[in-house]
Amino acid sequence: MSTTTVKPPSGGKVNRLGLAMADYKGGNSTLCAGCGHDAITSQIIRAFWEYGVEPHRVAKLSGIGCSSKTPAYFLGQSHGLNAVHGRMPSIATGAMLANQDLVAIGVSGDGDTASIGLGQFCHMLRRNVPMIYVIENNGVYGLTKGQFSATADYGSRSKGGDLNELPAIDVCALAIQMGCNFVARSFAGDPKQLLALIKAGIAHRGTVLIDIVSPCVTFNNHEGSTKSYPFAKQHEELLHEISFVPFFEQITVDYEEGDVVDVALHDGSHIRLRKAGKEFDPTNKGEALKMLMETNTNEELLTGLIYVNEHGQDFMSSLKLVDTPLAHLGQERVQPGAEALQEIMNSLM
Amino acid sequence: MSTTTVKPPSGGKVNRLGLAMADYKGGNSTLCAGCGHDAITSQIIRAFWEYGVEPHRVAKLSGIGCSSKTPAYFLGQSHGLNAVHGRMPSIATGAMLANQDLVAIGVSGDGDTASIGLGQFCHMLRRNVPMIYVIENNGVYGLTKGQFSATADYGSRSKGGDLNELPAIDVCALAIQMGCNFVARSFAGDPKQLLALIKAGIAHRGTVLIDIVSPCVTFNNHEGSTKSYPFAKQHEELLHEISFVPFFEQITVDYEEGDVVDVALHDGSHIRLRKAGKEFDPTNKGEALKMLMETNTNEELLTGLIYVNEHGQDFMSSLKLVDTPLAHLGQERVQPGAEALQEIMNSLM
Amino acid sequence: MDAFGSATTEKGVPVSQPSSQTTVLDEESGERGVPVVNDFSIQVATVNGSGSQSANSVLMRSIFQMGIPVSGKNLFPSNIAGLPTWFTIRANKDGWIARRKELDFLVAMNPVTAREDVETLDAGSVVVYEERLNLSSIRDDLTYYPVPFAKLATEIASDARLRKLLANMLYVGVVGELLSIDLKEIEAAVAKQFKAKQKAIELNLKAIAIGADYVKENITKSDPFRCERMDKTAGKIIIDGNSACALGAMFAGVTVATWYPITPSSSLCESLTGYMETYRHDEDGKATYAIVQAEDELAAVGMAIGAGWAGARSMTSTSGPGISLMAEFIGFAYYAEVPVVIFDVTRVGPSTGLPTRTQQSDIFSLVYASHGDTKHIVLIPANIEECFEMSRDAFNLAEGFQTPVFVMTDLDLGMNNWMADPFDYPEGKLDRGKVLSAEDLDRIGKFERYRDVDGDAIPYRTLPNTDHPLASYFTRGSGHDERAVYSERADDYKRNLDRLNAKYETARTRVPAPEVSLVDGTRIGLIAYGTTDDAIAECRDQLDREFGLKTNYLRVRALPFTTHLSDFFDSCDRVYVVEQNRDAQMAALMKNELRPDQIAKLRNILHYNGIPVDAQFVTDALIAGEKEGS
Amino acid sequence: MDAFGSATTEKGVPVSQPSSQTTVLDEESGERGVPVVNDFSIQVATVNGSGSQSANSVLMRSIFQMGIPVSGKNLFPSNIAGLPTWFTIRANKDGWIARRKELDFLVAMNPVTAREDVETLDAGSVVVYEERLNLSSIRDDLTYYPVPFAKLATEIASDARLRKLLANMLYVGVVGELLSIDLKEIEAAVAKQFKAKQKAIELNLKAIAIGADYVKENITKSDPFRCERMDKTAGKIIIDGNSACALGAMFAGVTVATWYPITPSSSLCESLTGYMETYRHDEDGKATYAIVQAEDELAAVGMAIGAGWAGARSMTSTSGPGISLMAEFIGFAYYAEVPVVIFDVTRVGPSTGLPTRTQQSDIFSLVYASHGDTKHIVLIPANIEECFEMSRDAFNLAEGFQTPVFVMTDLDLGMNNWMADPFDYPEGKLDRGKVLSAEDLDRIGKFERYRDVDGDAIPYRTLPNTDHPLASYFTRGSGHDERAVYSERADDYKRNLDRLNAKYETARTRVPAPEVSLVDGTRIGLIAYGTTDDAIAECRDQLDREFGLKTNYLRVRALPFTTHLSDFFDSCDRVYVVEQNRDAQMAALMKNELRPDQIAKLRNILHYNGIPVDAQFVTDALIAGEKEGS
Ligand SMILES: Cc1ncc(C[n+]2csc(CCOP(=O)(O)OP(=O)(O)O)c2C)c(N)n1
Ligand SMILES: Cc1ncc(C[n+]2csc(CCOP(=O)(O)OP(=O)(O)O)c2C)c(N)n1
Ligand code: SF4
Ligand code: SF4
Ligand SMILES: [Mg+2]
Ligand SMILES: [Mg+2]
Repeated sequence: MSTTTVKPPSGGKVNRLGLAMADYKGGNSTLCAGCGHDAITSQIIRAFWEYGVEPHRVAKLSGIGCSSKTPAYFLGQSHGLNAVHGRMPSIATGAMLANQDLVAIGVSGDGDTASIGLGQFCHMLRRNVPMIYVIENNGVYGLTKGQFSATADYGSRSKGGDLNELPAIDVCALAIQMGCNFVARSFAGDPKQLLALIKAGIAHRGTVLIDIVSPCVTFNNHEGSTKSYPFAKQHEELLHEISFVPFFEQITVDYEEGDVVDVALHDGSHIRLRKAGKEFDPTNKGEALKMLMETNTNEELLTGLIYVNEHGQDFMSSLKLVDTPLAHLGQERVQPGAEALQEIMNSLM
Repeated sequence: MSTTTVKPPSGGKVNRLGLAMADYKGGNSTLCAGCGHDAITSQIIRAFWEYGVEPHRVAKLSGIGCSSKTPAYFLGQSHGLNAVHGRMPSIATGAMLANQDLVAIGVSGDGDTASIGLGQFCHMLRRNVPMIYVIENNGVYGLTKGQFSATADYGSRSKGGDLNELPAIDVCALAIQMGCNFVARSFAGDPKQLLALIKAGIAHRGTVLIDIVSPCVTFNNHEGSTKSYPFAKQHEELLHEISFVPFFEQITVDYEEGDVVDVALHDGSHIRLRKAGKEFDPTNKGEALKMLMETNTNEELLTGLIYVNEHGQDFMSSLKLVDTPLAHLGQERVQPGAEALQEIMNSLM
Repeated sequence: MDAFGSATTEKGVPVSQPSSQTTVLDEESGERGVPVVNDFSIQVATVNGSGSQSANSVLMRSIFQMGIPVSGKNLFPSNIAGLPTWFTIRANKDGWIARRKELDFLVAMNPVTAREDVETLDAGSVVVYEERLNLSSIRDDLTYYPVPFAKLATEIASDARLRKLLANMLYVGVVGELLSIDLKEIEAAVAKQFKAKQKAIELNLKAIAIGADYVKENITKSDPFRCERMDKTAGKIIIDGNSACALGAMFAGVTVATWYPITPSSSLCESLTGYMETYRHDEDGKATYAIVQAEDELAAVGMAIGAGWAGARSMTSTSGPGISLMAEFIGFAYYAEVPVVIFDVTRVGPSTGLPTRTQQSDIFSLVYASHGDTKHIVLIPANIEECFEMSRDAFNLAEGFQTPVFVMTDLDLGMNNWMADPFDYPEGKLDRGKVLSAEDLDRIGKFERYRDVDGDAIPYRTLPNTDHPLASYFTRGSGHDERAVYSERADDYKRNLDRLNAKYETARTRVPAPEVSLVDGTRIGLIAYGTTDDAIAECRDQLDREFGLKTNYLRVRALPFTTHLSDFFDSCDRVYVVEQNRDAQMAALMKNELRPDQIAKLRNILHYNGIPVDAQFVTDALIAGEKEGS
Repeated sequence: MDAFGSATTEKGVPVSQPSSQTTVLDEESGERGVPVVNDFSIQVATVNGSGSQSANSVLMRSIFQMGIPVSGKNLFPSNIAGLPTWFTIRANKDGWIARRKELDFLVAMNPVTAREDVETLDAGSVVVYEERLNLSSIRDDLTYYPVPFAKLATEIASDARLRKLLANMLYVGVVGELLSIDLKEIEAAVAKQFKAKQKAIELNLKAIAIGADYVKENITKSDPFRCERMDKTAGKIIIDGNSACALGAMFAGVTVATWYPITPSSSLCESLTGYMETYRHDEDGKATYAIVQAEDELAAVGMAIGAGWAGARSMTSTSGPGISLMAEFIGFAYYAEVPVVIFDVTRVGPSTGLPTRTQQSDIFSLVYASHGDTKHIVLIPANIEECFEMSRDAFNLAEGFQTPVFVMTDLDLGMNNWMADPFDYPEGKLDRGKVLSAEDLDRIGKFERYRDVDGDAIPYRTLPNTDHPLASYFTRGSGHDERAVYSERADDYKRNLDRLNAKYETARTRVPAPEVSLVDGTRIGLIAYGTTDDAIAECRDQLDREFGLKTNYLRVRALPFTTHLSDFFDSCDRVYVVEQNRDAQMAALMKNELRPDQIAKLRNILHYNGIPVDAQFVTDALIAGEKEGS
């Protein structure tokens, strides 16, 4: 892959590709001022810039919702597709089949993923389709004016005061069940953690699930909401402090053994988890599920890298495709020769 | 509810309603000889007969598949609905909304439930719709001639010899995640256990999930299959021995403390779990999930009552409906009076 | 911008349409001095999420309360806050409430669109705007009233958020004063808007007063537009179509409603919920209904069908994308013969399209919903009263015919506020259809689910939990015989499919008949349906007054067509079918049933840019058609 | 059984159809003695899952190898084992291979259906049956050949399972001997059937020999039916339509296929998988394609669309229910302009309907798929050769027009085995459509995704991962302008929707033209499409020979219609449109485009009971029509 031809603005700070952060920006957001989604957009921009992903290699995908609009607000030099409601996973799967060189990032909402999209979401996880799947989780359908979604917590109240009597779907626990090998939860109000997680996600091969509590300031930021800024701030429970060391930087050993777990990622990058309170091993599935169950019952908002496994096989490799992306194969490679047809015809005579 | 008017065949063995087992039979099966599904059908017939459910109160529901055909083969005196593929849960939900006096039993397949129907399945569980949901799990799409379904185990082989490289969806673990309060797994070749579980399911209020390995003798009973009779027989791991004591029978205390767990069910019936090998408490979610995860990795087929909780609120009660089924409300109760309309009109002037 | 785009447009409505930008009406109002009373269109340009909606409602309602026929249309974006929104109020003494393309009175509050908003006005229009926007320089054929809204707002409240909200009330005061709207009516409207919230009422009235005072002290009115009290709205109500449908459903005794949010239909089940909570609980507080927000449209319609099968009066509501997703299940309900009512509040397609714009382009999707040979009943309200009545009809037809019945409205009717006559209380029994009870079965001693016993092709059904040995049967979407037994026999299959066809023929005689107006001495006909009706009414008047052209009119109110359609074509030489879609979908259905000589008379007039069709558009198109046509 | 059902039927085909049970052909064959050579229909009645399929294939193939035109149709149930199945083989020296209603030669192996199977035969037919069934008592106008199949089976093998399988080969031997089919050809057919499996071959031949010997020793032939070698099948192949479509796709360079199993389309992607594994792997074993079994149809079409968007030649295959589920996504691909090929192997609807019977009733669902104003391209193969060719056309059109393209076949064509000419190797370049590379962008220096640059309404696109600053754009199903920027402007919206319409008009000139045969001196026309073609060919011959009636014929091969359709109507006075659906769906599309005077000529002939239409049915209907019509 050659690097993109855009020149760095003389003088400005640039990444390893010589690109300025501006090269990773998109159109202006049309979301409500203060919407958590915009905060996430900023960290996506920063993460791809700092990591130095070639913009043209990125495919931005989404479903329908306020959250699903955000791909138009970052990486303006990347192709994007805003699919129908809840079906982005199948689009992403198809896009990767056509071109496995793509770096796919999908942005979805809790309604788009956990309500209408639950089936496709689970099957994408099960296949372990290589992509970063971000859920901007506000517990409501923002774009349709604030109805409860399937991640709204039991007992939480809508802006109108209605009580939600259904249990929330924990998309992280679900993802682990479905075999996802990179499961994280974060909060739009925690940019530092978010940034590290997204960069780590870029370095992972396979589906990367990042569930981000992203308050809807217009419809779900009130008293009684469990997805509001105040509630999240009060109830956030850091699993650990996260830092990311990209493959192109030196790892410095500046910590005492024990209180830091260092996870080597697929592309040689590392993610460092510095103990914060709880004892926790993010490479242990059972422990991860148990931890989620506990924190859910205690109304804690557990954030951090909940489960990671760098040894899983992703969907593309299981297909054993030629190295050239299928989309770029010439006629001579995709249309068998006349002798092949002859052979088949003979077998049918 | 008056009991059904069918007379017991003079002399024949009858249940507490005076009905013979024949009154719980359906049409002749058109499935392959030896199909696991037929074995399950027999136990459903026996369970409803022994428990003494009034046939006319039962609603039989299914999706599409060989398994989904079976409701035509039991309870011929009950209404049945064979829906479209994968959407039985929504039909069941609607039917219960219309008439909460119904005893709903749904029969589905692994494809119908875990492939196309996964979304509806999860949302039904999340709502805890009162019904018995039976999955006749053979790991393949029988009716379309044996393709892998989403419950086919990683590494298992199709009749044609193809390797399945995707992880299986564990519908029991999933059900627990989704908040289901009665989760069991059984095997078509274990009629005794099956019978006890179905009867216990009738006694439970809320969604009852029974995942039953039900070999497809035509397309998935070969070497390399993990859903075949031989494989299941070899790998079955009984969680416990199960017996069911209906509310209308005396409980006899004929066991030493400790080695038996006795669970009181919603309608006063009891289910008794006699320890068999493993130490296990079916009322502990975390333990249940851990147990499933372990046995899956050890290729064990864990059968028995995996998780039960009799204190959960079911969907219908959360709706706080009038006692008369909505379907039977007369016009006077569903059409507000003239003064109501007047009041509304005034408010709009 | 290309050739098209750069041409003068009105909110992006291309002029590549039967034009003649100025109409006779405009010329009248164009003359300065001569007062133009109770006949003008106001447009308020703001950004959404700024709370301007209540201000606009107050403005519309106060004019309404002066007895002047009025309509309001909200042109809003598919996002939650910060994008351009236009609210148009049309006041018309003759009762024409269709959208009018030409505006007379612009309130320019949105800097982003102000320039285009002004550029697209007709000469002689009035512009009220935020002083600092300096719009007066744009052109010199308009009347400008600059107002320092921002500055005035500071006088109202200190709290910024509150100020932002109240700022909108300023223009209510300004416009009210300029159009001499009775202050008492404005006060009454405010009181209505904010119900018992005394504090809010006071603050808003304060804002209004400040706006009015500013005009009194600083503006000398130089435009002709004025309101004068009249008596054309006495006793009328104001309500949106979705609420009217909800009321129709409640008074039709709906017991199960399952839905998934989607614009523009969400407010239908939301207002239904509101009404049911008030009027459908027993003394002990228990509900005589269940409303469930499903996880998606497949589940919503599945639940509604399951409920209909088990005997509930069930419904769901959605819009285009939902209809597409429901297709498979709708075919099931058609073939298995399960009643269910489906509201489709249409928006602009294809795909996500323009979710907050209006169109009538789901007709094929509804009438032919699902694979295989399927034909469905569709009811098409054109106004508030029909939203209420046809919702009830829909349930009676669905249970009467044991089949899905659609009620098709659109965003314009569903989400906008309309004047209407108060609803008559629905008398008469609900038609619960051919349902056999245990007693019936005892009497008859025989039950075959799919047998045509009465010769109307409508079979009898029983409900689950009917305590009778004959009651049970098995419902399926696969082939079955009269006894509902699974069958792959060609004769069983064909006989059943032919009966379903016969059932549809029976429906022709029971669906709401079209509204037909035949005028002596003319052979020109207009056909329309749904919200297009308002434009047609005014258009017919225009044709009469401006061109001395009388027209017949048939308004389709349901599918399948009744015999009236054919008769209407016979009574005309040329028939213009006016639709708000690109592909002339309704006309295509007509062609499939009419005689060739009738088809020869058919002409299409199509308006499908997402903006409600206006009378002038139809008039121009018809005149153009007559020029060649005849 | 009710009034209808009790009437004499043939596999439940109601006689309530243009009947005349015995046709001229039958009378011929009726006369004993006079040999009837290479012109008869055999029906083998068994239960499915009994392994009779290979026996039937052997029988069909051995007749084929004798140079006699032959066709085989499998009438099987929607279950896996134990239900009635009928396999009909028609041998016809003149090459008529459509289904023939009348049977000459019944092999009654299924006790359950034996009686009705015999009752519905025409006089003079032959019945081979299991001795113990005692069928000869049913009627005395047939020729009976009892055979102790069960007893004979015991001679073949001891193992019960094996015996059950081989038992079927017994009747191959019996029928072969009775019809004097060359044993060498039977042996060759067996060899072909069981490939290299020597043991299987021996066992089967043994069974066949036993059957043949039994006839030699115990039966004196008293029926006229006989096979004689001829040369009409030399060089031909036998293949099913789904495999032919799969081959078409493979040689069209498909790179991504995503599907969900459903009868009757499953075998399309399954045989595609088989072929691709053999012919589409590089030396190092790596695949130049991806075939994914999705979790359902929404995912299958979503993956195919995602792949099409990213530049793959992508496809999915399904049947009616899947089409209904795909509707929303299809509208997305239409509006966002993403190429994708969708095979619809149609079955009997509505809903689950009769999954293993054939019909042509998805036309509305395909051409109008999805809500809003949508129109789609549909290719309609009528035979094996076209399955191969049109699959390739479909990919070229999909990428050429950047839109979904359907290939509509049906169960009859897709799942049955057909004679065909070997396929010509497809020469020429694949049309990958207007895709701009980085180099192109450098050259042009400008890219607007949805601008009509060439005047054919087809815009240019770029693929993700195109390393050029101009390459990127945002694809969406919501409103957008030429630059693919989100827009709610009415003018942007209308301009775009009009362009999509223009694109469809362009498609008229590029889709496969209909096959037209005009005969001098006749003004009677027939129109059909898809598998109905075989019946029409024979019907036209019947009309000519039996009634001296010459007919013109147009076979629709694609939607949208080309100009040929209008011309054809002009060259006829009456046009009979023959369809295998209830609602005359194709005729409805024609009425929407034809002139009234042309529509006046249109008549419908509809056959929709799930059994392939036969020539006699069309002939009778047309003659009846002519009686009144003219
Ligand atoms: C098939 C379909 N159904 C419904 C809708 C309406 N709709 C648009 S966005 C949305 C929910 C969005 O919620 P979420 O995914 O949580 O995104 P958010 O707006 O909260 O960020 C819905 C129901 C639609 N566009 N398509
Ligand atoms: C919408 C739709 N897609 C596909 C099918 C075809 N189909 C019928 S049954 C079936 C799968 C059945 O598998 P499962 O649920 O496991 O039942 P089993 O036959 O194995 O008991 C499929 C894909 C269908 N009927 N409808
Ligand atoms: S409505 Fe909520 S989710 Fe949508 S943009 Fe506004 S704040 Fe964000
Ligand atoms: S195919 Fe398999 S699942 Fe279906 S009936 Fe036969 S054995 Fe049972
Ligand atoms: Mg949300
Ligand atoms: Mg299965």
